[in-house]
Amino acid sequence: MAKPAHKDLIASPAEVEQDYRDMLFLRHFEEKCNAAYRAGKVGGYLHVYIGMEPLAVGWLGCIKKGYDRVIAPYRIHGHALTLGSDPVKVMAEIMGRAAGLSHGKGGSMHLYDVEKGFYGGWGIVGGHTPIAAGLAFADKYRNEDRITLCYLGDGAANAGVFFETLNMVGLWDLPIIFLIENNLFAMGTRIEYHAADTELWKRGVPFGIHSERVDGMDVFQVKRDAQRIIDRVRRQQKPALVEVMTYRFAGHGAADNDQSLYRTPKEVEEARRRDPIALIEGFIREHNLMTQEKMEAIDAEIVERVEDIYHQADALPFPEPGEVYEHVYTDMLPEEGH
Amino acid sequence: MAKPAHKDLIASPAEVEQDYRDMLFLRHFEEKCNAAYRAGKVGGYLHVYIGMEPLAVGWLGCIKKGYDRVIAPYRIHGHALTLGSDPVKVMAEIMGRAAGLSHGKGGSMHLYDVEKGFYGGWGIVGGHTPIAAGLAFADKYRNEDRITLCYLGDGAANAGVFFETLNMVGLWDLPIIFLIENNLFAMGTRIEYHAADTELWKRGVPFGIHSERVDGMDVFQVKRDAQRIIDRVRRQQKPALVEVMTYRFAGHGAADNDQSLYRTPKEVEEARRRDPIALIEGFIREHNLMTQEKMEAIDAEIVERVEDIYHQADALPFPEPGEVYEHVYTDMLPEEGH
Amino acid sequence: MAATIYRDALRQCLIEEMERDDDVFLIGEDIGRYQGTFRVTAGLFDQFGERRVVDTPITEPAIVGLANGAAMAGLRPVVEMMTMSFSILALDQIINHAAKIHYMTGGEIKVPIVIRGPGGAANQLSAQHSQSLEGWYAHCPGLKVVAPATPACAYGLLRSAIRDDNPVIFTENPGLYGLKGEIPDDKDFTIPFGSARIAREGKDVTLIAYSRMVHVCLAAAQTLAGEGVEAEVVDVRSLLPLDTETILASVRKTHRAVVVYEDWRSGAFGAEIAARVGELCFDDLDAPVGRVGGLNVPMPYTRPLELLCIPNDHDVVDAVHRLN
Amino acid sequence: MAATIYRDALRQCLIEEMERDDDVFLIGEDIGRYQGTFRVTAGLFDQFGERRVVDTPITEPAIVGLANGAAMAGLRPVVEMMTMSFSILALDQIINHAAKIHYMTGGEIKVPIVIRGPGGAANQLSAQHSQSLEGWYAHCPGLKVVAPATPACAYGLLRSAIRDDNPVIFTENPGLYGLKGEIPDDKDFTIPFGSARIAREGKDVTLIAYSRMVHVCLAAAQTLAGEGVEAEVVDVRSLLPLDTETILASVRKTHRAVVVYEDWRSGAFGAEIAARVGELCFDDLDAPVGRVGGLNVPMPYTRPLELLCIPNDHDVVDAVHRLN
Ligand SMILES: Cc1ncc(C[n+]2csc(CCOP(=O)(O)OP(=O)(O)O)c2C)c(N)n1
Ligand SMILES: Cc1ncc(C[n+]2csc(CCOP(=O)(O)OP(=O)(O)O)c2C)c(N)n1
Ligand SMILES: [Mg+2]
Ligand SMILES: [Mg+2]
Repeated sequence: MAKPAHKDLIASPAEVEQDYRDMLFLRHFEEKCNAAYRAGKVGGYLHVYIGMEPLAVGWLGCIKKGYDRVIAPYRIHGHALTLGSDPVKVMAEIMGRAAGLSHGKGGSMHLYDVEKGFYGGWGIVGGHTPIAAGLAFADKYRNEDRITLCYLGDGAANAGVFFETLNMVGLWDLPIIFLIENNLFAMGTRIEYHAADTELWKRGVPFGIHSERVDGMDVFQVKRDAQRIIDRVRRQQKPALVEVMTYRFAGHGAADNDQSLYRTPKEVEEARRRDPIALIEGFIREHNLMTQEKMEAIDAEIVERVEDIYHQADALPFPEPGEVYEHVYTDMLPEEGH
Repeated sequence: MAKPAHKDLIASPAEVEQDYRDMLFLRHFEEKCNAAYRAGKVGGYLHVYIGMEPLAVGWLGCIKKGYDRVIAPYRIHGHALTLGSDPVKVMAEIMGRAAGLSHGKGGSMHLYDVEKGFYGGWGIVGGHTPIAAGLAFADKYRNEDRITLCYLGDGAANAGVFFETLNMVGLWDLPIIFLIENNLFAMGTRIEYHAADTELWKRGVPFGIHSERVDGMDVFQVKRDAQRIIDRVRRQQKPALVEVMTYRFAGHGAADNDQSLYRTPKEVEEARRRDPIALIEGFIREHNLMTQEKMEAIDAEIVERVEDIYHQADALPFPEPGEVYEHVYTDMLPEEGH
Repeated sequence: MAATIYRDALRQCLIEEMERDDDVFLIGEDIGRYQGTFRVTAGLFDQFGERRVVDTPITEPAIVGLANGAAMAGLRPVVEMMTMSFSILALDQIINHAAKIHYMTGGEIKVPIVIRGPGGAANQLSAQHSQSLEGWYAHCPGLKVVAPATPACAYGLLRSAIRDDNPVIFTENPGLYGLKGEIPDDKDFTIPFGSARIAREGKDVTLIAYSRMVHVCLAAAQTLAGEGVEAEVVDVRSLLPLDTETILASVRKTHRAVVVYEDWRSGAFGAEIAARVGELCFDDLDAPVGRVGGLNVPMPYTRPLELLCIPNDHDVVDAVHRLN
Repeated sequence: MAATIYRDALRQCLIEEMERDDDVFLIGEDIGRYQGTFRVTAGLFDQFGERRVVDTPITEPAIVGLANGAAMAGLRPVVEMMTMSFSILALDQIINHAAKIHYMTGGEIKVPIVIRGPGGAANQLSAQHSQSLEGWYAHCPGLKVVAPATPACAYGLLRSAIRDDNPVIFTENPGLYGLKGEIPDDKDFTIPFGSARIAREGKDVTLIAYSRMVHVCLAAAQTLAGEGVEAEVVDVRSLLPLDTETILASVRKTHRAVVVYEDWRSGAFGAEIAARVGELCFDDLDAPVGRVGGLNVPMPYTRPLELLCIPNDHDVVDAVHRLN
């Protein structure tokens, strides 16, 4: 059995275990998605969150789940799962099944679960940022103390509409956090080739928005920063912009199969040293919170759970042909036929 | 006769007179345009530069005219005239005549004169800013030491595409100056209601762009700042952003006839104290550079010149019907008819 | 029934819907303190305050995007585009987002947003400010698109639009704002989408139009009546959904049809109407379906050329003559 | 003649034009170091360097805007849109600027810009990445719009586009990049805009299509031939300008026509073609002009539904059967 936590422990052993499990679950879920893609069970674009787990587990651990609003681009399995969406429905959506979160119509990029406060799920880089402001606008309009947490990529942080949105949220004091997932790449383009100044946190400054850069690899540090900033935004009812430094260990999408075009193995190697799973495992070992066996057992348990999710999803049927016309409108069908 | 210039004079008497004449010419030209609009001789949108003359006369006095490139939004009579476009052609365009700068197809908002380095003339707020970057891109591509001077309004400084453009010019070191004509209003919206932070110069900072705020009312001060910044950009081959503080004494456009909706007479009164024409007249008087009679004679001469321009333009014919199909393409006609 | 003008019919509907439902709010450039460029929102800022009449920066993409988000959270934004030409900047939010959200979410999220403003030419506003975009929008599944021609239609369709749970593109026309007409004294008066209106009955030829061109067709019908030709004028009103049945019924009666629109002639939504009539009334037609559209050129500034570009009643009469 | 695939025909043309003219440069997202999402620009960064193969931030409005400006200054930018769906973000620069500049300047300024990239559906890319926009573009005076179906057409039309002094929208299709075909050994080989191609001769019915749908029509023609029906397939190639004459000549011969396109059925450019045929071949037609288009829905992700949305050869054969 693991020894009791040290005095200087920044999280309780139970919390550490939960974070470990949550991040490991995302990791294995994503690996399974990639495998399913290679097996031809998933189509379209598939973007996994491997290496970025603390941004979901850490930040979403600090909001009021199911009350606050969360919105993110297309690399979003981790967000849906962490917010509590049924993982079978998530996997089913990725596999295009009728029982998927979006009835098979959205796919990997378009997951939504309003009950859990999750607003998707967007394929146009930067396009969801004003939508996020609109969610926050509605809360301010109704005088509710929700906050909106909007994730976006470093590449998306160049999009014009994002700046227009920053101006609006600054002008109108909307309770929103823009969280830039700076994983150093926009597809195959390194940040040095897409951003005039690679310190993206600065972009909130001309709009009077509280802006800072924080770490995204050490889940405990992530949670401390997250809680501080979330509390501030809720209390002040003013926006914030946070650049979270992370790294994408996988390719951009499942079809990105020549990463040597934009990075070196050495660089990945180096980044791997701060792999969030490795970091938390190191922490667990350092503080003697679990035995190696326990860690392996947890890992095996999660692998099995993911396998089970996959098989449950794979047993679900595809939509019926007639469903193609449903949900174009809330109240009518489009004109049918070719 | 005016006394010789004082020792501390920042410009030669001849220069002062020229600046005075140039600004007065713009002032009277614009007043004539407004009168022509009221007389039904001009249609569409008409935006005059009254109060903003030093931005044209001062800044364009410091570039290499006919070599450097200038591009501006729709409040542009002053730019075309100062760059040396034939004023009869400018007036003719505003009046929709075939011999106008754009053959009557553009109107007040769409003046162009490539020979003079003037690239228009644009009606979509912010839309010309990436085009400006493209002009500068071409010069860098060809290794020519031209600079591009791009004017835009304070309202335009919120447009997403402007930020995308700032990122690009910062990233690629393009030799361009963005000159924000901060006249404190975007149509009927005060800057406090449209900009999260009213210090617009800050917007270049996150892109590593040299950015500053300067005065736009005292033409001599304007020229000193302009020369310094233009020299810097040409020398360094890097972009700059300048917020020039000015004021629009006229309505937004000729059809804006209730300015009480967005400003008080007192405020206008106050701004009038720094009316650029009043300032230079004060300077002339203070330094005894001209007699009152000479100033009045110059004024009368320019009024007459503008009248003459107007009458010449008004004598010109409208385009022939067949011209409607010309210039859609360089090499073919569109399908004709209704 | 009360006499009013088109602009005020819109305004009255906005007021009534805002009074009825706190979730309805207005957002756009210069709509509040400045009272709106075409004065459709005059007085509303004073009446409802800055919470519900929101003046914005000149950033159409973010305006529509924010409205999309607010609608997703249950509000009912009515967005003013100062002119529909500026909606081009927001097309990503309209086409890639608003029109697709309900579908992509498998029906989970609704986007009850209205985007309204003037389309088409005004008076010498030049190429960048004079475009008719209703055809682009009417091509996109997920949107509803209307283009009312009278104060009553404006009044009834705007209410339907605001109460609709789907994104609605509501096209006005600068030339209509001053048009007089009667509107019902009924704060629940709505006109269902997808119902065309017979603006004038006739038996000899069907003129099919929407928005301001309905009045051009009515003027043409007047002239034609002088020649003994009785034209039926079908006011389409709603482009998506389109009331194909009413159009076809008229053509089956008259055996001749001309579609009239201000948009560029080639590739406009009028082509869709013409294609449908041609396909579905093949055996009823005594002549090919005629079309009258705007000239295929960017709008020129100078008035003589601008007037050439916009179809008028003579062009319609000529087109009817050509059917024979 | 050399055998190649569609993607490489494009690539070869780009290389040859860049070698010929230093003013030609490429700009777009991930086209350089990353070799291009669909590998059309593979190797070009190494060959021409970052001056002429420009990797950009993900900012379509500024990319096209910058290219417009560069073109105004005399360069000849070839812009890649990663997918045409993203060109929606740049529509203001394309429609309000590129298409109108020559006109608004009274002929003073030219904008020799090419905007190319895949339109239409690929494989489960969902609603926001699967749109056909050629119809919107073909509606806009000031643009030229092409949609080649074969490697040779891609090769010849791209060269015409690059050498053209007007803005050209060059629509590819994800399903065509691997298509094999022959291209001429001629570094000056061009295909003039506005010339349609008879992809297959026939006397019984005319199938009118462009881009990938040409191959769908050819497959349908094969089936129909088995039934004794000889279909003529007209590959429109260039939507604006449109070679109406070739289309009409074919219909006058066959007396029947079906227009086939992947874009949403209602309001597409295919409606324009159908309307023209209906109007100008009124007395030649033995049956109404048929149309086969994509379903009027945002593109669903799941493969079974996606496949339903895209017209296939069976749909075309059915439409021909319905003509009788
Ligand atoms: C407007 C637009 N342009 C291009 C694309 C294609 N695209 C999809 S993801 C991507 C890179 C985005 O990078 P980043 O924002 O850093 O997010 P990350 O993938 O690193 O999480 C690109 C170019 C798109 N989806 N939308
Ligand atoms: C994209 C777009 N939206 C709206 C307009 C309408 N409009 C024209 S000028 C203007 C105000 C612009 O203000 P600013 O940029 O400060 O320039 P100024 O008129 O003060 O010189 C507006 C809203 C437009 N032309 N383009
Ligand atoms: Mg990234
Ligand atoms: Mg201003």
